[in-house]
Amino acid sequence: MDIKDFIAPFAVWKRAFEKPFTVKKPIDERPGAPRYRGFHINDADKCVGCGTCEAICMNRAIDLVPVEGRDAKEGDSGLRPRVDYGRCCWCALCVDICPSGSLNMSNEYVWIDSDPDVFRYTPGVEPKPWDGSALGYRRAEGYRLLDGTRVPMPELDHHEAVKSFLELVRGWSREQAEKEADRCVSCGLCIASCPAHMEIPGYIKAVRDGDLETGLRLLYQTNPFPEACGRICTHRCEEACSIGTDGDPVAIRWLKRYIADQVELADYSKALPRKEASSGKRVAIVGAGPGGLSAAYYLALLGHEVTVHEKDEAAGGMLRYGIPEYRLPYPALDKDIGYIESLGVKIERGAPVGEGRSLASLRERFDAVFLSTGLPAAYGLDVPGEKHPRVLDGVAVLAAATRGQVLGLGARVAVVGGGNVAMDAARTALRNGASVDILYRRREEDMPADPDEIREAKAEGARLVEKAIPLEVKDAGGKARFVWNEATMVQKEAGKRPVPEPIPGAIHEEIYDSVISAIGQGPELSYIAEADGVEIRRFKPVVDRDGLATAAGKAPVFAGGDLVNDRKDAISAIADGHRAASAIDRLLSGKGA
Amino acid sequence: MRRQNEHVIPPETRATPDLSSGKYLVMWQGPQHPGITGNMSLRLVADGDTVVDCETHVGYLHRGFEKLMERRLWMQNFPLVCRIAVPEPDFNEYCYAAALEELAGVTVPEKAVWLRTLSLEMIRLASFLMWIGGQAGAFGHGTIAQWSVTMRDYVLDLFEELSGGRIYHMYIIPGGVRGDVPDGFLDHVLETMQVIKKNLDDIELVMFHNAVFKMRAVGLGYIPPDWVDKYGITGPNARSAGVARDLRKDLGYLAYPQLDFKLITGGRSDAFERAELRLAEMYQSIDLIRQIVARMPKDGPFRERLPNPLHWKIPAGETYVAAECTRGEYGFYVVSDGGDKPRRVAVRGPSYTHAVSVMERLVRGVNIADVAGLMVSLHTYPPEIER
Amino acid sequence: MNTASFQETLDFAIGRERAAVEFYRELTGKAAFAAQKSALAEFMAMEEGHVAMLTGMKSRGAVNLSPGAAVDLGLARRLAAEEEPTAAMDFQDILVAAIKKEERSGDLYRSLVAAALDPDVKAIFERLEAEESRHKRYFEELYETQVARDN
Amino acid sequence: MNELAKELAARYGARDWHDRRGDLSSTVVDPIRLHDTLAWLKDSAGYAHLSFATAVDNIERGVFTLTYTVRNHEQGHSLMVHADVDRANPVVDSIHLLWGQGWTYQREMKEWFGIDFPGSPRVDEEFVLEGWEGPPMMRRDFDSLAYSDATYEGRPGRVTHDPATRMQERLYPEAGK
Amino acid sequence: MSDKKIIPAPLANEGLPPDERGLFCDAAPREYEPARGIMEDFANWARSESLWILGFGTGCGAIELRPLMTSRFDMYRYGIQPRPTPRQSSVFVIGGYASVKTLKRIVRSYEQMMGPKFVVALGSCTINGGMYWDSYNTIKRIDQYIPVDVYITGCMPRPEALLAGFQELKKIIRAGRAEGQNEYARNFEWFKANQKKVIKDWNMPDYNW
Amino acid sequence: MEPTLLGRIGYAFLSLFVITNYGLLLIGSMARISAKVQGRVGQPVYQPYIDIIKSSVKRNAISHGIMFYLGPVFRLAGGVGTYMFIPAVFGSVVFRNFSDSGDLLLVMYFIFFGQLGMALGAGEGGHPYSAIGVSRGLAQMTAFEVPFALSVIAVAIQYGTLDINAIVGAQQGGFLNWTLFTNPLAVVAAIIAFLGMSMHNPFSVVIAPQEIPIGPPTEYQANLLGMLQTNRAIFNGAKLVLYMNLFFGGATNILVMVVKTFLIYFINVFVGQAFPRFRTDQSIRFFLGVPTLIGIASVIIAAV
Repeated sequence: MDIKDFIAPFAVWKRAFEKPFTVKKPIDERPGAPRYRGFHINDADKCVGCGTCEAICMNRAIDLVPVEGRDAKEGDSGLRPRVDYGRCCWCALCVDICPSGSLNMSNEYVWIDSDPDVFRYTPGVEPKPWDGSALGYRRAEGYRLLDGTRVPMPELDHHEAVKSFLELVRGWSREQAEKEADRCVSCGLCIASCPAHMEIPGYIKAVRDGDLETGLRLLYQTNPFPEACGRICTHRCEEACSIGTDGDPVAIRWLKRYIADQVELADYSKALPRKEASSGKRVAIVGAGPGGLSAAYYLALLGHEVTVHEKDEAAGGMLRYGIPEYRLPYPALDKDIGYIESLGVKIERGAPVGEGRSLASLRERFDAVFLSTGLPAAYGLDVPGEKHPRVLDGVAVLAAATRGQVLGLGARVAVVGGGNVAMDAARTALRNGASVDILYRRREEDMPADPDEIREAKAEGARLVEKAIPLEVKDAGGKARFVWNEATMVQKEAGKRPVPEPIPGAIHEEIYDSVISAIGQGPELSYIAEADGVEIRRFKPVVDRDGLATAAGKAPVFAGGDLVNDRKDAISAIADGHRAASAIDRLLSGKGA
Repeated sequence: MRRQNEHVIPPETRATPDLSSGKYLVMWQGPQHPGITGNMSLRLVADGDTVVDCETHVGYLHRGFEKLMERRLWMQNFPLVCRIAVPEPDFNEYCYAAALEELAGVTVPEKAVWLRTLSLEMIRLASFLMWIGGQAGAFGHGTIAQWSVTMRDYVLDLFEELSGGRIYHMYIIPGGVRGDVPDGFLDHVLETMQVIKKNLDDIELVMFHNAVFKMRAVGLGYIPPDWVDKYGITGPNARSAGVARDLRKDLGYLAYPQLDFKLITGGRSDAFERAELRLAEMYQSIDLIRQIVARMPKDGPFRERLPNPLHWKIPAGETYVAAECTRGEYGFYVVSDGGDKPRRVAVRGPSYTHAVSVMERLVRGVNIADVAGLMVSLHTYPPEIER
Repeated sequence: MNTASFQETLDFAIGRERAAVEFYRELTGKAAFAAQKSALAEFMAMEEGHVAMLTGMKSRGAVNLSPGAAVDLGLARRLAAEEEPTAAMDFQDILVAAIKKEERSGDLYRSLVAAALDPDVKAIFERLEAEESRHKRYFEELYETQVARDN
Repeated sequence: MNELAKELAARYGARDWHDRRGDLSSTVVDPIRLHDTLAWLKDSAGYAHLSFATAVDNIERGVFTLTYTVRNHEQGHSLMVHADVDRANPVVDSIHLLWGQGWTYQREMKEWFGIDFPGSPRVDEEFVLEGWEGPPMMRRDFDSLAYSDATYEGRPGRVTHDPATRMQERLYPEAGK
Repeated sequence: MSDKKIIPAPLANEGLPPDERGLFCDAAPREYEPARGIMEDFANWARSESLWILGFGTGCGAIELRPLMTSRFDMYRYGIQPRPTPRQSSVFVIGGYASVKTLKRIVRSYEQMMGPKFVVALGSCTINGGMYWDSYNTIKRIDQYIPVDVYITGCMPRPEALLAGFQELKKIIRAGRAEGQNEYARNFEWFKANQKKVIKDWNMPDYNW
Repeated sequence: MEPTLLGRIGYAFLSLFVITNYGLLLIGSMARISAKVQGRVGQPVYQPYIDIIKSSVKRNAISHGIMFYLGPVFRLAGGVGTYMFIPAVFGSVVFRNFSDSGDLLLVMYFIFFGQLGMALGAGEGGHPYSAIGVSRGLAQMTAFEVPFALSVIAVAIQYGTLDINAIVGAQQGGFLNWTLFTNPLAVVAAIIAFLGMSMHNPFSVVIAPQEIPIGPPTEYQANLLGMLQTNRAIFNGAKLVLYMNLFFGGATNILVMVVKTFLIYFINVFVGQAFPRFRTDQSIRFFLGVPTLIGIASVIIAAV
């Protein structure tokens, strides 16, 4: 210890002549940093109420609550997160994980009250002073807890693909499937959008856990066509997927396919529920498409004896005759149908209902009838010259392809229409070595076909001619001279889709070997006689919620599938089949309507 | 005033004072006591002014972290761990993240490594600044605390800018960090370091060249070198006893092997030297922060993509990850049974030994007035004892 | 406007609608199965409704039809229905026939508008033309949503 | 490090040597030889620093796995010594004479797991808890949430909704009938 | 207040060693009528401008009291200062979660404070359990055990928020609404029952003012 | 004109009122100066008033027996007593108090009296820290009394009287007549003792918050605490006036008194901000060391 030790301490007084450290008005002067994790803000319009924030919150600080003026709709549960500030720890994991990116934080941090019950609120719904704050915690660029990118699906190269009918999509390996399944947050928003309301989060979890038998069981709960749906489903679920709000939606369809592909048919019976004891009731089903066979599956499972009447020589309906092999290989379809048949479902092939096998006679012989005859008849172009021999109908072309007939489409083919049938026809034609023009009355974005299908058709070499209004088909030495009028899209009425308006004089024509018309299909209803008492309106049997068609007389008649519903896809037909099966079962077993 | 090097080493075995004799005064220091670091308490038995026996009582802050962690998903534990040591939360975040990354086989991007090093070094500095105020305050010198806590606050401002949080930064997330540095942040760091260094110079002058402080601290709480292994003493307490151990050197984690710094050791091993050593480490921290700022890669990813946190499963295994915090060896022992939640997470806080077994022994024979100063000179944080 | 010409004009219009009813009745005769009949019956009922509506207007002595013409979706003009529907007619055939019929009515009223000298009669014809365009629009929309879904 | 593994195996029957990391290994000994193993490691093998000691409840196997992590600072290597003790009768030799802080860990394990260390100072005293009446709370079969819900009153008025259920209620209530 | 059945409080100072009983009061707490009119306003003004915080850092929240009481935020200029003994303090800052062991000390310290006394609760943990909502050792709502005047949410609330909280407390005191002491006396048995339900080894005096 | 006894009592009350307020403001302003050193703004100068009002309007209070009550009363009596026998302003009628009725010894007795009374009361509080604080306080007081007494003796010898008025009178006529210059050693010893007496660092062992929070007044609250706080102002004022009178030439008007006492008090703060606190034994050893030697030297010088 020296003298310095007595003198040096007085250096403290230096500070007395400097500026104090004190912040003059701390409350006003010090807003939170631009990244400060303050109170929550939520863009309630962007939010889809998926509840992922609730799931990640380790404090259980978040509740999902219904809010005024926001009902559930497809892809939005209508619920919004409500934060309990008696729980929150401001870790912002909810912000990091929010699939839509709607949940964020402001940099406001002062909230004081003597009432402890007020510290709860629904950000973005209950107005707060910090709403719309520009500063505050946001996810850093390039930083996400969830993966917004889908695992790429291995596909055949388009140049290769177009050479054969080999399946285009190869399916995932276990690792890929598990990685994709990992992206799911199990919010369940998708379930409502699926016509069959499949237990999607459940089977995705099964993929994640590697428990495919559970997965298969969950699939078969509502859908006995996992192989087919895993390939060709219109996957409306993916449109509702919360991950898709800011990124690629989870590839639900491919995961379904993965489960079905991985389980051998021989192992199905181990995973799936057993048939119930025979009820002694007999059900007739007309049409062995997805709707009919689904009904058959569930009815058989419930112990009813089911006979399916199919006009074609093979079962599957549009799945077989309407969808080309490269999208849905026949072995996959046969696997689905095979399992249904293995339950004892009798499928009478080549047995159309109509002459000699009337609906009335079915109603005599069976306890209930389910009609699922779909839309087999193509509508014509309805332009002058539509009866030209080179004007073919898309459905027929696809069916012929399925039957392995020589199509003889020629080298230059026009496909008129923008639906999936048009795409399938175009790609079938491509695979037959033709060069293909797809003519569509509106724009590409208006096309009802799957975006994937359009993309692939184009990639395989089809030329898309938009805004082409067919005018006439003329003969050109055995070939068809197709005349169309170029159109411009006019927004004629607010709120409705624009109408193609022909541009005067902009007439084009082209000579094709074949013109495939694929503008739409209609039902074949001639087998329903007036005496059957089935009410039909605008070529659709009128059914109630269960699929029961109002019918007088003996056995009840149910109807479903494309024949009845407006969605006109396989999954809706399957849903109809399932629903009708349950209703039939209730009716037959007397469990009440 | 004790002369230097004339150390009294308290006996290993506890005397059993006859409390009914009326000769002793039993006294609780804490939990509500300004001379206690954090919320814990000492039961002192005093003979006159001299403490003859001491029992530590902890658990006032016990929240059952290790149990709670077993109930939460791997990622959900990330906000929880930082609460274990309030003044120095980042070490929890780092050890937990590093243990998970090791078990899951994740490699952290270079940029994240540097940002982690930066935040660990910054929190070391902040924690030391808080401690030095406490050390001066424990001997009654309030002015230093007024300055140093403000300096610490400047570091917290940096954290707020970097991570969005003042106390709980929750910045080091498994896989990397949660964000890159904001614009101008590194300049702010350097400016702040300049301010802190200037203030540290003042503190050194006032506190370490202070006759009264020396009288109080020199010779107080001598820790013999052989206690280091015997009691599991780590950090500045061990280094002051002349044992050259610093996990930053020994384990070479994060970017420390690429940084240029010397291990600081002492030998007199009393409260005064421990304080001096920590002061030197504060200067070292400032230097390290400057080095990190200079050498940190400018670009690059800052987080490795991990599986969906809602279903993240970590392969079965166990590991122990340690890091050198201001008090010594801070470690996380993590056991996974292959599930989406930890099987067991055990936290090793350096205060566990310092504040309980070492403290109990060191306090014996010390004047009551020195208990606070001695306790602070061990630099302990109760929450990491009881978790 | 004198009462007589009002009565006359409406009678003419009612006649047109009656003819339409007949048109559908005739088609129903050709129909082979229940679905066709129900569709035709629906359209026929619609026309009968028009007859009733016009008759009502006639007795009230006022035409309260909106003058706003419906948007022309442009389908009718290009749809080719050269042949009369047959027993095998499907929904498309029936709709096309309906659309064509409405189009013809519209055309007729349009020419009447052009020919009418009495401005009041002209106004009635204009309104009737608009009414027919709305009918046509109704069928066109049905066609778009139910038949040519993919076009 | 394999020499050490061999030596430990020969001396104390240590088994299941795993190199977890370059500087971290683990091994298993019988609980009865735990004290001797640690004493030897401390005194003869240079593993003088006890980083921590804790236990893991392996309820499926009916054991508590004790973990003592010791570090050899000279070689820069840490070793985790495990020992499985019977969950039904968890009694282990105390190491408080080996390391001065050992008794604290043992006191903690006694309170948190119910593992007894006869002879360890203050081992029967409460450590972090006060007036605890439940079972040792770090045991896997103790449910913290259930205890908390039963003991500490929360603030009422919280209710949450499951998005999928909610959507079913609002959009397709008929399903699942 | 909860409709929980109230267990009658045991005899005063039960649980204390006999020789220590004399150190504590035997009278039950009672309510104190505020003075009339301007006198009470003046008293409340003085109370609000001289807030002495009990220096008991019960939880993490104490960490943000340090900056507040040192030069950066300097709470002294608002008439707020820490006080090391409950006898002289008027404000109890509950620094977040309270473990059962701490709660016991909180209750005792609170009772030792002289009225009017005020309680400021920091952080989510005091409101509804915070992040320790499922812990076996922390209570969820502090208002079950002692009356609270002001809650400041946050984890941790920043010093500025604390300061704002104290300003709010001042307003409440000046408005004469900070009657926690009387509330405690009024619902004494309810509070005691709650406390004793949680604190299993009750070895402290019931009456301690 | 000599006022009547009643008048003198009235003046005494006025004087007491002034010194109380002055003492409070002094405490307030010193707190602000300390704050400045600590880099902050500090409490308002009038804060001590609010604190006292606050303490006095506490709704309930707790007692630990009659001596517990008497502690602050004794202490206040000590403070008032000390002040009453010192002339605050030399030659002033109002501020001369009863300085002609008592001498230095009486004043020193009163200084002790307050401490002892406090000791009795605090001991009654039952808190161990009170007891420790009291013992520390008494021990330290005994120690600093040595240099203080020595310097008082030196002054008494120097001026040949114990009458404070006379001592002040002797220092009039220019600052070179101040004891500070006539007997600097005595002043140094007394000032060091004064540091101890004022409980500022490094001699703040009695209330040492980090060690024995906060010593004797631990159990005091409400109006009793208010009384202690008031006394602190009076007692401080009294001591400062005493020092001013003994060593710094007294004051002939109130302004001089304010300036001088402020500066004397500032010495405390000046030292206090720079140093931590002694341990009690160190403090005692300190007082019995150099300051005592200085005191002895001053006595010798004065005697010789």
